[in-house]
This record gives sequence, C-alpha cells and structure tokens, in this order.
Amino acid sequence: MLKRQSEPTTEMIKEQRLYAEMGLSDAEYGLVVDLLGREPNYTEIGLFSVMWSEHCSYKTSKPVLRQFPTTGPRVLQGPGEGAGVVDIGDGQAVVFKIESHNHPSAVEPYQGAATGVGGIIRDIFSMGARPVALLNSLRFGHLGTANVDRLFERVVAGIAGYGNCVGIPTVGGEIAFDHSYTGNPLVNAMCVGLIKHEDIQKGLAKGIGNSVMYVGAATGRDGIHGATFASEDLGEDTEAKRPAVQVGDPFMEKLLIEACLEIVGHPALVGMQDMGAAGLTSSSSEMASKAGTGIEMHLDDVPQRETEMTPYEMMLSESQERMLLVVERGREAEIEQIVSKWGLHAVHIGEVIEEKVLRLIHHGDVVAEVPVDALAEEAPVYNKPARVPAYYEEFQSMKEETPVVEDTLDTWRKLLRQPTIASKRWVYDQYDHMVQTSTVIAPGSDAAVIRVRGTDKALAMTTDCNSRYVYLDPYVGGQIAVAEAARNIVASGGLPLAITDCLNFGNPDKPEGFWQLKEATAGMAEACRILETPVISGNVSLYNESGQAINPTPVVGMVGLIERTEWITTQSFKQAGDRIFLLGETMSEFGGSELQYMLHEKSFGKAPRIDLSLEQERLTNLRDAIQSGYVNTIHDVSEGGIAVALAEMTFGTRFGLEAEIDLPSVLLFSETQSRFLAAVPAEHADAFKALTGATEIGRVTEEDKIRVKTADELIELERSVLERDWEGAIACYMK
Amino acid sequence: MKKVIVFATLRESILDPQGVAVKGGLAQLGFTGVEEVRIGKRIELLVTDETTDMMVREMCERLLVNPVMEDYEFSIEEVASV
Amino acid sequence: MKKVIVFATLRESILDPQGVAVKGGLAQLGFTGVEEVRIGKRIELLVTDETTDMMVREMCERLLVNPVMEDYEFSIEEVASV
Amino acid sequence: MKFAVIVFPGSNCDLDMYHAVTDALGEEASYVFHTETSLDGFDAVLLPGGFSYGDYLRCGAIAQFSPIMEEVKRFATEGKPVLGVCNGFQVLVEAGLLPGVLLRNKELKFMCRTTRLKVANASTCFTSDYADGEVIDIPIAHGEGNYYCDDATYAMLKTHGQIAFTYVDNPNGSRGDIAGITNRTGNVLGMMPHPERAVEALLGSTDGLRLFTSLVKQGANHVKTTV
Ligand SMILES: Nc1ncnc2c1ncn2[C@@H]1O[C@H](COP(=O)(O)OP(=O)(O)O)[C@@H](O)[C@H]1O
Ligand SMILES: [Mg+2]
Repeated sequence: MLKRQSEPTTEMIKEQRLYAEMGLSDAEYGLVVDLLGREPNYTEIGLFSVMWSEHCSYKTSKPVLRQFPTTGPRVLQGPGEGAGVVDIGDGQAVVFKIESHNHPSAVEPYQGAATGVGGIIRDIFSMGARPVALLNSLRFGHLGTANVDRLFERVVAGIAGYGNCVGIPTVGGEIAFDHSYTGNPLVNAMCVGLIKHEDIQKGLAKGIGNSVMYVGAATGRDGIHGATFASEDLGEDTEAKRPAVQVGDPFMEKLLIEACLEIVGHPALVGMQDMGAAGLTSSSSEMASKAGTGIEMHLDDVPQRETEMTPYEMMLSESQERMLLVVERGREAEIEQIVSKWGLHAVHIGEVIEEKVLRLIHHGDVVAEVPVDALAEEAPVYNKPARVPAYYEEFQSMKEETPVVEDTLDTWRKLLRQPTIASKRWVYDQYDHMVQTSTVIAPGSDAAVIRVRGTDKALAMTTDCNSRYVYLDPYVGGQIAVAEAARNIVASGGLPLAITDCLNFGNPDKPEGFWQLKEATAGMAEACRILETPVISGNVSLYNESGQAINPTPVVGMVGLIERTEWITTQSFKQAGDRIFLLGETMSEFGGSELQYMLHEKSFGKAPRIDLSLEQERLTNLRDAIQSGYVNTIHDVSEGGIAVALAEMTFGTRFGLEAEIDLPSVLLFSETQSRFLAAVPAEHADAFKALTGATEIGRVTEEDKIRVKTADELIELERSVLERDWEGAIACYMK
Repeated sequence: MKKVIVFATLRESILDPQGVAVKGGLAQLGFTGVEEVRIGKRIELLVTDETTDMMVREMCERLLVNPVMEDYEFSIEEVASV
Repeated sequence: MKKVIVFATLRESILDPQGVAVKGGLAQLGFTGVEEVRIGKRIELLVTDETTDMMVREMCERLLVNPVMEDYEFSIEEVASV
Repeated sequence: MKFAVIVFPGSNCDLDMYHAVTDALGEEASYVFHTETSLDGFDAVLLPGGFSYGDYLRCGAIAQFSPIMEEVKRFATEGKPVLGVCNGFQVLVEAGLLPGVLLRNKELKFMCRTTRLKVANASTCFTSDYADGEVIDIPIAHGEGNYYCDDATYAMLKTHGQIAFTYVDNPNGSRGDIAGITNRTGNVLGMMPHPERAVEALLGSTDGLRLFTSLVKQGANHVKTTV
C-alpha cells in the first residue's frame, strides 16, 4: 500500500499560502477565515476552493448573467436548479440545459466528451424528467492537422459512446472549425427532457432528521479539483495539476436514470440532486442551503472505490454517475427496494440537521464544519474591469469591403467543402439519433424535431452560435446567436419557447476578455427579450485560452413547441414546380463571413447588422405561413449565404432549381441576417407573398441542375457535383 | 522478424466499468471468489528486425497507449522469419 | 490471493479490423516496419486462494472468451494478501 | 397475440419494441424483467436492442446468463417465435440460440442510418408478409454488427434458408451481406437492423411493420391448427 503523505496543517495552509494552489486569492482566504471565525483546515479550505471556483460560484459571471430575462408565462423553473422547465400544455413540460466540458475534453477527448454528456443527462433526470434528446455544440481548430483530427474524432466517438449506450438519441448540434480553437476545443452538451408538472423535483434537503442517501457509482480519486481545473487557463503546467481522468460509465448512468425516475413521485422522496462539479460538496451544501437546513455526513459510509481515501479526497472527487437523495426518515427501505431492482444501492450517509452547517464526520471525528451558505451562497462576486479591445475599434472603423470573387462557381464549390459548412453526416452517422422512436426530423435539417408521444405535439431543438460575429462585435454577435437559433426553430415549424446558454469565453481577468463577456451577454439578453425567449438555464466556461483566447462563443440552445405534427417543416425540397421565395434583403456584409475566412483565414471588419424587431416580425409571419399550410420547405440563410442555403435545399432530394436573383454574383455569399428561403406550392404563392413580403426568385425543378442567373452571369452546374463536394469534405479529412 | 507484445493497463485510480461488469457477470455465474477484475489490452506486433526498443517505446507513446489513462509494458522476442 | 491473467486473442482466421487500422496509423507515423498488428484483451482477476485452474478455465469458457472468435490462455500466480 | 419484451439492465429499445407492438400493430405487449423466470401466457418473445450490461466485455455476453434466458431457451425449443434485434441478436448468438458471432463494424465506427435490406427468405414466420427478394428500408444503429461465421456454418445457413435478410449495400462487413438469420427450425430470428423503428409514417418508414404482422398471422394460424 502506498503510504500517503499526511495532510498540511492549518498553519501550513496559511503560511505557505496553500490555498493559492487551489485557486483561492489572499482576499478570498481572508473571507473564509472571517466566515468561519477561525482558520480552515485542509478539508475545509478544499471545500471552499471548489465551491468558490468560477465553475461552481459564477463569481465573475454573476453580474453579467443578471442581465438575462429569466421569467415568462410558460417558465415553470428558471436558472438555479439542475435545469430549467417550460410548460408545453396538457400538464406537460420540457426541461433542458446545456453544459461545457471543454477542459476535460482537451486532456482526454473521448472521456471528456463522454462524461460531459453524462453530466448533462443527470441534470435533466435529477429534475424528475425523462431525457428524450441530446445535442452538442463543438469547436475545433482546422482539420488536417494530426492533433485537431484526433480531438475531433475522439470527441465525436465519446459523445456517441455515451449517448448511444444510455439510449437517448443525439439529434442535433453544430460544429465549427476556426484556428482560435486549435489548443482549446469546445465541447458543449445539451439535454432535453419531458416531465409532467407534478413530477418536478427540487434539490432540497428539507425536514430535520431526514436521511441523506447516496446512489450510484462508488467514489474514487478521479477528477479531484476538476472544478478548479475548469476555471483556469490550459497552461503549460496543466499536465502536473491534472486530476485523474474521469471515466464515464454509461451503463451505470442508464441504471441510475431508470432507478431515479422510478423513485420520482414516491412519497418518501424529499429531494434529489446529481453530484456534478465538486461532487459531494456541491450537492450536499447546495441542497441544504436552498432548504435553509444543514447536513451531517458520515464519510466512512460513503461508498468508496479506492482504499484509504481522505475526507478531502472524498469531498472533492468528481467520480461520475452519482446522485444524492434526501429521503423521509424511516422510509429508506422503500427507496432501497426500488433502487436495488436496478442493481444499485441507496446508502445512508447522513442526515438533515437544523444547524445550517455541513458537518463531516470521519473515523469518529468531526473533520470539517462549515456554514452551508458560506459555501453555496457567499462566494465573493467580482465586478471585473472591462476595456474595449483595440481590435474592435479598428474593425469598427474599417470600410465595408466586398471581396473579389473571380469564379463564382468555383467559390461556391469551395465554400461547400469548408468543414464548417460541409455535411456533418460523418458525425451524426455515429450517433444513434433514432432510439426512443420519436425522432421526426433527424440531424441534417435546421432544427431536430422530436414528437411528444401520446400527443400530436412535437419539440424542435437547435444549438447555434457564430463566434466570428461575436468576436467582431460581441453585442451584435450575441444578438445574432439567439436570433439564429430562433430562425432554425421557426423554419422547422416551431414557436421558440426559451433558451439555455453556454458562455465559452477566454480569460475574464483581462479587461478585454471581460468586455467581450459583458457585451455578448447584453446582446443576448436584448434578443431574448424581443424574441420572447427567456433564459431558463445555462453554464459558464471561462479561461478558455491556451496560447491564444478562443473566439468568444456564447452557444445558444433553444427549444420550440410545434403544436401539431403537420406543421413540421424541413429545409429540403419536396416537389418540382414549387416556387422559391427569398425573404429579406441582401446587403454586402462579409465581416466574419465564411467567404472572408476562406479567402483570408481570419475574420475582420464589422459583424452583419441585425434588427431584432424586423426579425421577430418575419418569424411571426413565417409561422403564420406554415400554419396556414402555405409552405413545403423553409431554410434560413446562414454561413455561406444564399448560395449555400439554396444548394442545401436540394441535397438529399432528386430536385434541382432555377432562379433569377437580381444581385451581383458575389452577394450570393453575403451573410446578411434575418433572411429565409422557402419553397411554396404554386397555388399558395400569392398568399405567401402577401403574408410575408417575400420575393419570388425561381422554382424547383426535376433536373439534376442548379441554374442561377445573377445580375452578372448565368451560373449553371449539376446538383450532384455540389452535393458530392459538400457530403464528402469531412469524411475526406478523416480517412 | 520480431514479435512485440504490448500490454496496456488502466492506471490505478482510473475507473474500469468493464471490469466491474465482468466481476458482476462472474458472480452471477456463481464465481463469487473474484475480488477484482481489470481489463486491459494486449497488442501483438510483428515487426522487422531493424525495429529497436526505442521505436517500440515511441509507438506505444504516440499511438498504442493512451498515456493519460494507461500504463504499459512490452516484451520483444525474435521469431523465425515467416 | 491469486492473480489470474487471461489473454483472449482473435482467432487467426478472423480479420482484425482494429489491428489493420492501428497498423495503418503506425505507418502514417512513419513506422513502416510493422508487418502485422493483432489486438486482444488482457483480463486480470484477483481471486481467492480456493480458485482452481479448473474454475478459471470454466470462467473463460463460459464468459470471458467467445470460442467462436477467440482463443485464450491464462496464467495464475500467488500474490501476497493485501 | 401477446408479446413479451425482455428488459435486461442496459436494454434501451425495449420501449420502442413495446410501442411498435401496442401502438402500430395493435397487439398486446408486456415488459418482462431479466430476473423473471416464466414466459407463461406469451405467444412471442422480443429481445430488444440496447447495451445490456453496457456491452462490456462483448456485446450480449453477460446478458445470456440472466435468469429469464433459460426460459427463453425453453420457449424457443417449443418452436415459439423469438425475435432478437440488434443487442437482442447479439444475446441470441452469445447464448448459442443462433450460430456465428457479431464483430466490430469494419469501419470501426458506430453507424446509425436507414439501410436497404433484401428479404432473402419470405417463407419464415417473421417474413411471410414480404415478398422474396423485396427491398425494404430499415434503420441500423450499431457498432458491432459485422456478422461472422465459419465456412461450414455459412454453407449450412444457405442450404437451410436460414438467411432471412441481407444488406443491399453492406455497411459493416458482414459475411455474405447477412443482416438477419434464423435458426434451423425458423422460429428464432436475429437481425441487426431495427424493424421496430420503421413502423410509423411520421418517422419515415413503415417497412418494418410487416415483420410483426407476419408473426401475428402465423400466430393465428398456429392457434387454428392447434385448437
Ligand atoms: N455535433 C452535431 N451533432 C449532431 N448533429 C449535428 C452536429 N453538428 C451539426 N449537426 C446537424 O447538421 C445539420 C446542419 O447543421 P448547421 O449547419 O449548424 O445548421 P444551421 O446552419 O441550420 O444551424 C443540423 O441538422 C445539425 O443538427
Ligand atoms: Mg439553419
């Protein structure tokens, strides 16, 4: 047996500033001493260090998060619990949340991504909801370099490995490639669940004397200090500080889901929360703090995978697939009976107490005693200084410049081969996107659609964020991220309900970095207000820098309600003869565009403009048009502009198109916002036009031809050629 | 020709869900005397005579083994050319 | 306590696509002297002293190995009790 | 007709099977937990897809020792229909109810997509509502569906008409494009593609439904002849 060094003493922590290695500042240490009225021991300072990490306390981001609208007529639960909840009628609700697993994925892409998926699923079923869909939002550097290819391949495999095994369909997401992510990939996972109103659980440790029970995998030394690790730059000394890699066990998760959902509604269950970041510490202190109680925990009873674990290690472990339950005293056996059916055990590890402290007992001694509010609520909040970056000033003063495109056709084909635009089939082919047999629209259209079994309703869901726009202009880019998500929902036949967000940013201690965060969230908040999509949950991942800062990437996950399955709409053409309409005017806007990046390998200039009231008006009109049965196909215009959107509408079909667009050819690639393409049966063309004000530009044909006449030229090519370019690009890199 | 055999095993602190499941399976079959199961890889390579220990080490560290999670060892033996 | 190590390897007649992929990966890294790669499992069991060779054989044949696709061998050694 | 849907720890297509039978087919179904030991009162058994016991070690390897499997074996010997889909197929193979083995897909990746299958034998109790040689759309979703057997077994499968479905575009490297096989007596079918995912127009294909209607018809005939 390895002899373990004895723990540093209270004095050593203070004198050698050991708290600094755990990520606490001198001032924060001082605050801990004030709150305790004494100096903390090693276990106690450990508790504070994880609970006061950015990941758990939001100490830097709290002030900016306050900008978000979080309520609305349908919102049943806003931010603060495991996940947000939105009413969808008939006594049912949708539960969803997104979360990052960037740092772990950079270290071990397969397990990092897998455990990211596992974590977000637990957030959903700990609310009492049945998880019904997964999405993911991924960012990598450029394909074609060994390390990026490996990260990409392993992250996708990890998402697939976990999601496929637990039996939740992975139905959508997005992936973009930009060199700003080379050393720091982003892996955000979103989960959507369904619940009956009366089943909504809260993570509350209520009722003095009630039992605190532990269900799931045994605790090991894995992931110790994971939360702190996630709150630091991926620097050179990362290697040394790295906690033991957490390994996901999707089989255990599947058993946990079934066991926990069977317990939901049981009268003996008082509260339930997953052990996420900061494991036992966060789940216990948060459940007590929210309920105004305390918890006394007997660490000897915590199921352990390894021998001789110290209280510090047990409390900071981030072993996966664990849940904490509070159960009515005397009825523990009823819960154990259900759990054991699934091969698991509900182990009594503590009690709810009146004193609002977290008291830890190990080998008969009290090894830590800390006020729960101090851990969960009283972390310092920082108003960091913000400064407008020089690059922004420079970009704002640039004149709008229209790129020179010599060969339109060649540019069109090249754009379709850009990995950010190319088909993501190579990815979603690896995801079981059909399990649970409710996937009406599989990956490949604007949003995924899941029907709500037993009703005629369906849910549309998407994740979106064009981080180049956010980099150029965080405020506008933040607005666009929300608006684009809403476009994808509406284009699929849905009414946008609410969003969840994952704020992936660089180092907020740099004033320019904090400015990006502040501006982007302000823009998002504004868009959420106008588009009537409150923020119901989210996650913050800062310090995403390794060498360079990533593009600020506030990923928006949005869910929409489709009241009738007949309204479900997709982006592909359905029949020849349909009239093609373009909704929205096109300007020369290339700042942050895919074309600009393809030509210059960088982004510069102004982000595209956006008028949110105009956006909202168009979204409303389109919804009316869909519900009136006017449209066969809708697709929003995003990266790569009209050219890419038109081509995508033909892919996977046997149709071609003819169009006449009275614009210079290069504007086919402009990324002006708030535009849509639609295909409308001839008999509804007038009504559609009257309702939306769209311009008819052509029609769907039966041929393998795309024929577009612009103000400059007639462009003509075979659809199948374009489709091959688009379909094969990523697979080609991954050979 | 040389035959190289590489064993890659999960590091101590790393969870081995496969091993846990196999232990459970064996218990179900009545083999209750099994205390622990850990599952690793055995990679057998047939390499040319020029291949050195150094090269094998490099193969392990660059591709065959996941250094973040696994430890490894290997053995090399001469085999009669086929 | 005894430590049992079981090696399960894919039968010769069965193509090992994973081995082929690893060989390709090694070649891409410049290790062109690798003629063949076969990937198998190394299963390590910690068992009580009562566990006999016969019992290990039975564990292999009933669960640890699928004879349609795998061959196996095992070794048993005494280890100091923990 | 009453179907048993077996639930192993880690099964995840049990719900899909259940709804295919009850909603799309309009017959009766019940979940039967792996710890149970009786299939009394059931006319057919469905082993669903998923990752029983995490598919750790080998797919289906641990599930074969579940208490219910003894009863499934008995049920099969009585000539009653047993259908294993995906992980269910893997369990049947590991349990020795069907020959061969399922290896990793040749591309080493999990694949989820709709594939075209050819009905290779339309005279089994699972395929009688299809025509011989008919091509149908059924999704696959597996990482280890690469069917392998030795030459002697393959010859036997062919001689006895045990190959029920083959892939039109072999996605995983299966020997002889095999997607599904029956036992010698034709009452046990294992297949990697998921017929239960193709029973509703809303979800894209209804080609899987006839597998279930075939069973119901056969069941009706069976009742007629035995009464
Ligand atoms: N990581 C992923 N996982 C699953 N599906 C994905 C992923 N990335 C992209 N997709 C799917 O590919 C399709 C195209 O994605 P994208 O180009 O981002 O669409 P849009 O521009 O409409 O937002 C969508 O259906 C999307 O869900
Ligand atoms: Mg779109």
